[in-house]
Amino acid sequence: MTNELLGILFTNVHDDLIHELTTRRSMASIPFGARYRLIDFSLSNLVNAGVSKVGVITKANYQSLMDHLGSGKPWDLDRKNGGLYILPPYNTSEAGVYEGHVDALVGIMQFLKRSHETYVALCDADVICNIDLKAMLEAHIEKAADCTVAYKHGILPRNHRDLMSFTIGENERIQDIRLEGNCQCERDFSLDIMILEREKLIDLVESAAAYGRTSFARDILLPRVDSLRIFGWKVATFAEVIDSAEHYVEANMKLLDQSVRRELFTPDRPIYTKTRDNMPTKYGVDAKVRNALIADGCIIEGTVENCILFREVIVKKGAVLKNCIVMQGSTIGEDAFLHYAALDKNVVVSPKAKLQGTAKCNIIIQKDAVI
Amino acid sequence: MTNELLGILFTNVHDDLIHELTTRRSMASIPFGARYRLIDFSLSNLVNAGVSKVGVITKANYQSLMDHLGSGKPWDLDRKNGGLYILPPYNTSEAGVYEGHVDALVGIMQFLKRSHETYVALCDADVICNIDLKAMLEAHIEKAADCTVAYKHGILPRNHRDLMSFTIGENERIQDIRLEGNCQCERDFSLDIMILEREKLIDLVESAAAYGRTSFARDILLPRVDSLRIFGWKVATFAEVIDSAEHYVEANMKLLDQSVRRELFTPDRPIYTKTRDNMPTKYGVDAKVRNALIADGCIIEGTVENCILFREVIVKKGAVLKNCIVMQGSTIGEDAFLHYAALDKNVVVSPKAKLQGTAKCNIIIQKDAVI
Amino acid sequence: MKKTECVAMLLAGGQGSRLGVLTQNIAKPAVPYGGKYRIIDFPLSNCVNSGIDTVGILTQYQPLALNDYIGSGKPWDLDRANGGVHILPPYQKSKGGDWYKGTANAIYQNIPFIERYNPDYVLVLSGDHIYKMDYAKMIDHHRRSQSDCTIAVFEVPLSEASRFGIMNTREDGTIYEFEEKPKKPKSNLASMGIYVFTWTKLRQYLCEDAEKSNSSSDFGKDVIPAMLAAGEKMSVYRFSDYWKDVGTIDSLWEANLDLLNPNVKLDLSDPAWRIYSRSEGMPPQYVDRRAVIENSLVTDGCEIYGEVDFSVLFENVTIEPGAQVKYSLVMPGAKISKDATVQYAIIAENVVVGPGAVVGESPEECEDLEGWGIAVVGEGLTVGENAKVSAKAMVRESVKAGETVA
Amino acid sequence: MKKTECVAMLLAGGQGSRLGVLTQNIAKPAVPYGGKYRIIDFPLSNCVNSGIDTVGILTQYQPLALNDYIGSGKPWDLDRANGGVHILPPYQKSKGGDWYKGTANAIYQNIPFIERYNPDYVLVLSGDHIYKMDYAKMIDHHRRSQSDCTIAVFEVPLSEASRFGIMNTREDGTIYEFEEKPKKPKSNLASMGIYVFTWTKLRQYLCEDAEKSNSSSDFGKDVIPAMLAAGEKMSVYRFSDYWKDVGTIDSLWEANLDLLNPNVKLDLSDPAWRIYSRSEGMPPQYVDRRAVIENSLVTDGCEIYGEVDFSVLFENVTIEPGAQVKYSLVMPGAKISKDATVQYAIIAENVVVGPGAVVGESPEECEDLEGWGIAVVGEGLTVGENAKVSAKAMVRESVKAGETVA
Repeated sequence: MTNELLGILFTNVHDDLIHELTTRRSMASIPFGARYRLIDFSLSNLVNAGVSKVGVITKANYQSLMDHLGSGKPWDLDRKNGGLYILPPYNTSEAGVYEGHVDALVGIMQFLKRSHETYVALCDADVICNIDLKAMLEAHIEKAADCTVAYKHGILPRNHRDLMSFTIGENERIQDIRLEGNCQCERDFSLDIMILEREKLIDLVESAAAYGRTSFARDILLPRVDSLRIFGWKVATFAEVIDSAEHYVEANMKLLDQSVRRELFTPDRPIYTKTRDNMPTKYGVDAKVRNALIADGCIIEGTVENCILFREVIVKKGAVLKNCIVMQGSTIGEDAFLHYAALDKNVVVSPKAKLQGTAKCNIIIQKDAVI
Repeated sequence: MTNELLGILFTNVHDDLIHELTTRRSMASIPFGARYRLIDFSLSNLVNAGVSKVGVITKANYQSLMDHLGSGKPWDLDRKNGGLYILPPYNTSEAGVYEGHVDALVGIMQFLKRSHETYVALCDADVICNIDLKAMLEAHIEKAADCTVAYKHGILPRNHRDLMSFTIGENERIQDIRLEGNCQCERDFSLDIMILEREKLIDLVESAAAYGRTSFARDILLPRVDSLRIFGWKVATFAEVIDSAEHYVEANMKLLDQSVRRELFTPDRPIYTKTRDNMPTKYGVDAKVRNALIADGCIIEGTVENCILFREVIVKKGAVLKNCIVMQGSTIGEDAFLHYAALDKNVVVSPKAKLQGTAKCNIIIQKDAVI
Repeated sequence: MKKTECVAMLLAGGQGSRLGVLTQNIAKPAVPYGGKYRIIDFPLSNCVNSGIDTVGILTQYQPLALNDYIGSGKPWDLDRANGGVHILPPYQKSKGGDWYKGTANAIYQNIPFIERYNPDYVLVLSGDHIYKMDYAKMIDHHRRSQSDCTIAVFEVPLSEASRFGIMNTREDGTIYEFEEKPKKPKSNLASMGIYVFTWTKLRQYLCEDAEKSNSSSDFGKDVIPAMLAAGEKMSVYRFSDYWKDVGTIDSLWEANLDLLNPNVKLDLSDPAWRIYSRSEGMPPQYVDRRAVIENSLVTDGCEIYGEVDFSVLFENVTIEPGAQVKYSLVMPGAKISKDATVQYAIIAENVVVGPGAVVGESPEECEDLEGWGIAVVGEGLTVGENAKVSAKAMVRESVKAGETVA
Repeated sequence: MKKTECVAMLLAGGQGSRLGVLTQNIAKPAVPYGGKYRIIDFPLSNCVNSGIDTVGILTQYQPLALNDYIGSGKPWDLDRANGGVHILPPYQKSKGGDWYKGTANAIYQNIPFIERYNPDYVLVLSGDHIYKMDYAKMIDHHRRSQSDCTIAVFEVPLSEASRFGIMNTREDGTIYEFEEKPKKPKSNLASMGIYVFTWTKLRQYLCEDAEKSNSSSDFGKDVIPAMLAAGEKMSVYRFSDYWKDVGTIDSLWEANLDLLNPNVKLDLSDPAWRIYSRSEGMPPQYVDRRAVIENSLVTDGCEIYGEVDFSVLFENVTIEPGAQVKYSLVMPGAKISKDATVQYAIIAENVVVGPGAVVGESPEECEDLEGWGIAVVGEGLTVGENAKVSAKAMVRESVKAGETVA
């Protein structure tokens, strides 16, 4: 199994939907869940299924992503054969920056053609879930599917122009595909994780490209819903497709729920991320922490409630944090008060400063800001 | 010493001078010397001096370079801390592709500022030599230099607009810098390998950038030849700055000279490259090989004279190769005859085909061509 | 082969029998410390941070956990193409093989390993101490003083000096006498068991020692005295930061709780001197609404629903609602069930303390203060519901529900 | 810990004493082969190519060279975060330690290592053979036939069968009898020493074997017969590609020259089944104007000024002008000086054959054909100017100029 599946990650998906956090990074490298970046979830899904070769398609703004991935060690992808391949936009001196997924795949056609794996898993890096891709591949093979798409039942994410929703028939065969944009209705919708045979994928992409098509969903799958054997793979555990800054905050907060954590962090399929060798988090004599998800390397001497604290966050004496997300390296000064705020990396909050947002509208503070 | 020196490599230097080989790669990834790429020499120089953190500045066409570098294992740069940093052009969504070395350094200013090393070695990847950078750093420190530049005595390379030639004074202090373009005269000229203090470099680059300057040589060093303590570091061993396709062929052929090989391949400072796990080269019953440098993985059944054969080259029975450079994976059919030809990767020469160039003008055959 | 200036040899062979049940299945250097570390992380991280990238680890006793923990050396950035970390167990030669007789013999048997790197100096370390030290400075001191051997020393209170190996020095820092646990110590400079040797000298003395059939082949007992007797230049290198032997239950417990003491100079959060460790892709720690945590260290994978005070919790520890943990170490994977109490105790890896059970006693409530001490529950054991483990107990077998173990 | 389907255990403990001087300082699996390989590269590469990424290497004898060669496992892509390659020497437990008694005992002592990965199957390999084999297919065969143990077998000529361990099978491929070197063999299926075991079964028999004080704890002698006697399901897996034991000087020489024989099915250039090895940043090979090379393998770092015919030259070999090398193996770093002749010989690592010296004899020119054989010069030795080494000589000490060694 190990060498049958090639992973392809799209990392600049919907960067615009969450522009507050993507000025200096791509969607894939947005911090999430106290110690992760979004890409960690799709990358770990691939690695946990035994995938040892992953192409990471980058478009713009990928310095932070490359810093995060490094040589691939945390995911055991620092391989001599296979491992991580960063696939930047400028493939040849003539090529430009690509538009849709089809363009992106055309840009890496050489990589696809030179690979030896029988199957390819295509994953968007804005999806947070922990799924058994090995079982999904087994189902794909068993059903002799042309394409198997992971889906979930729920309210359609907003703003995703090309997100597919499905009518699922017997034996999980997909009978109908719709692209419903902003309908906000309950549907079986795609998690943009799909498996195809590599050669099939190459065929489909090349013929679409020949006609100038750019969308994988609209131009490749939708018109072929009858002629191709497209199957669904239902994900009943926690799965979120980030569609906005508010939703990003919401999705983070869901991790405070034990049952969500059990689904996302399973011991047999760990989520890997870059290690930072922080010391354990230190709780001071006056620390008051309730309902919080906290990474290593923090020093907490104040009050923290309903919060997500990333690594190396310092909460000084008397500071109060409620319903906040605080990213790596931020410091909250003494007696500061933060309510419904999301702080990007390395923010410094001065003593006694006060930030108050609402549940519907979190205040988002940009990286390196001093408040 | 190990952690005192940061390496910075410029990989898209003078790509245009050797356009026959840079359509699909950058200068740094041009094959050289039977089993290397140009970048291997500067990278090995850094690694052999104990450097464990190297920033590789890329501009365009760097897919082939990234494939070559991979996770950095062959150079022992697959580090958890430090190691290889590929620094692509799009640092933020606003920044564009850079022009000269100063621009390039401005583009990686964050990387420079966040590093902890006291010194920086700047190296252009179109220079082939094996020098003791550790000794050069020690001299730099001992002389309290602001900048130490490796130089060689010889005919100035052509076409290098910004290449510095020097008047060297007592104790190797540089007294005068000239930019002589195409003079073709004998000079002490820069090998574009230099050492500065990291903080000094940051200062110099930031002030040059503020005035819109782009050339490190013309705009930073030349005007400061008196105010800065600039020292030379003489390289008396083999050192070539590639300036044209003809010179590239010439430089390759120089390796057939034992004394050149002794200077370039010293056991205490090995040149590392990507391993390919080829079997040893097989010489057939009818092989006739004279004066040739040959990589592993070849199968030779014909005649090879005064040639450089890269890995996995097949020379069939009756084929005759004289004064040729044949890159990885090319096959020379039976009874073919090649004289003064340079074949890029994966060229197929049909049986009985004939290619004849001259010593002054080698025929250059592009990658993947079938002849 | 390229030259390596200094090779470090880490003596990790000892059983550490004074740690009792904690070292029944693992070598002492593999004992957990500080929430996410193992003792060996300290010398290893010190090596990496000092620029020493060639380390031999001499093992003999129960090396499996250590082998597995070190692996290819990635977590310490010691998975190098040249050098890197190597586990060196005893081996058989064509004329038969021997177990390592003493610390010096372990190095002696690995002379071929050292010679591969052609070093100027060999740094000999032990895997028994918690400290941060820049070995590069010590090597520099050795080089500049042109010593044959430099020994790191730590000033101990003179009253305690008779428990240590004591160096008696001249004014210039050279050693004229070494006394192992002297009854009447003449100085308070205790050997830290950290030696820098000029390799050619060490090699000579190791070979001479190997010829002596009556030698115990120990650095402190044999090699150092022999070098002194022969008049080699031996110097001390003074060290005055935090340094603690964690060879006993009490010292292990103390050294952990030292991390909670703001007056103790051991900062593990310094980005310029990180202590590396292997960690395994665990989720962040979760602190429940009902939890109370004060003055404690908690790390990845922990889920805290109960109360934690003045304690160090290691990876993947669960503290259930109503459970209380005070003045204790709870090692990786352990679970303290609801309403249980753990106090003045060390709970080893993967232990389950059942509901309502009580492990350890506070000195105040202990009737027999003479008999008071830290309670220890060994790896993988279960303490049954409402069972009781007394102060100073060393639990080697699971405790049934309701039982009391003294 | 994640589950691993199959863990490979590679028995690399043997001295390989029939290789004489070649294994004086290194274990047999570390013996050079094929220009740039060591014997152990074959089972290791087979593992990686078969998708097995967890390998334990059981060492006992002279493991230093092997340790150093394997290192972190990078060259084989076995420097993994989970699994990867681990060297497993004997170790001491809290109740004392033992050297490995036999092959089965070596596995028995490492049960805790295997259990960490919770495997379904354990693949037992030896480090003595040159072959390319997809173990995944064998494991698949084991799984589908629901065997407890599957043994790879190779058809040998019936006339030679009495030199091997022979499997007598039923029609369905199950084994009913195992005979070690039978005088009257009933079948020609020879065991290749490659076993797949269902781990729970193997574990049971290893533990039972460990209880028997009179057992030699060997797979072939004890464990396999015990399993057969108990009626466990044992099957053969037939293999018919190239497979060669390189346990003697003659077979090592032959197996190397097999690479030059177009009729031998051992292709080391197949990109889909690469044989990995450690190589050290050497320059390309150089062939001088005066050189003549025919029908030979030559690799990185070699400089050839003389004549080479039907030979395998390893890394960094120098053949000076006028020197002749025929029907020989010249191992890494050796130098054949000007006008010397090396024929029908194995020149070990870093040997210097002096000017005009002659090593080995061709069978045609040998007076005593009975006494003819491959000449061997041991590692690091010098054969002096104009010295002579006769056919079949095994040179263990440097030969002085002008001397003749028989």
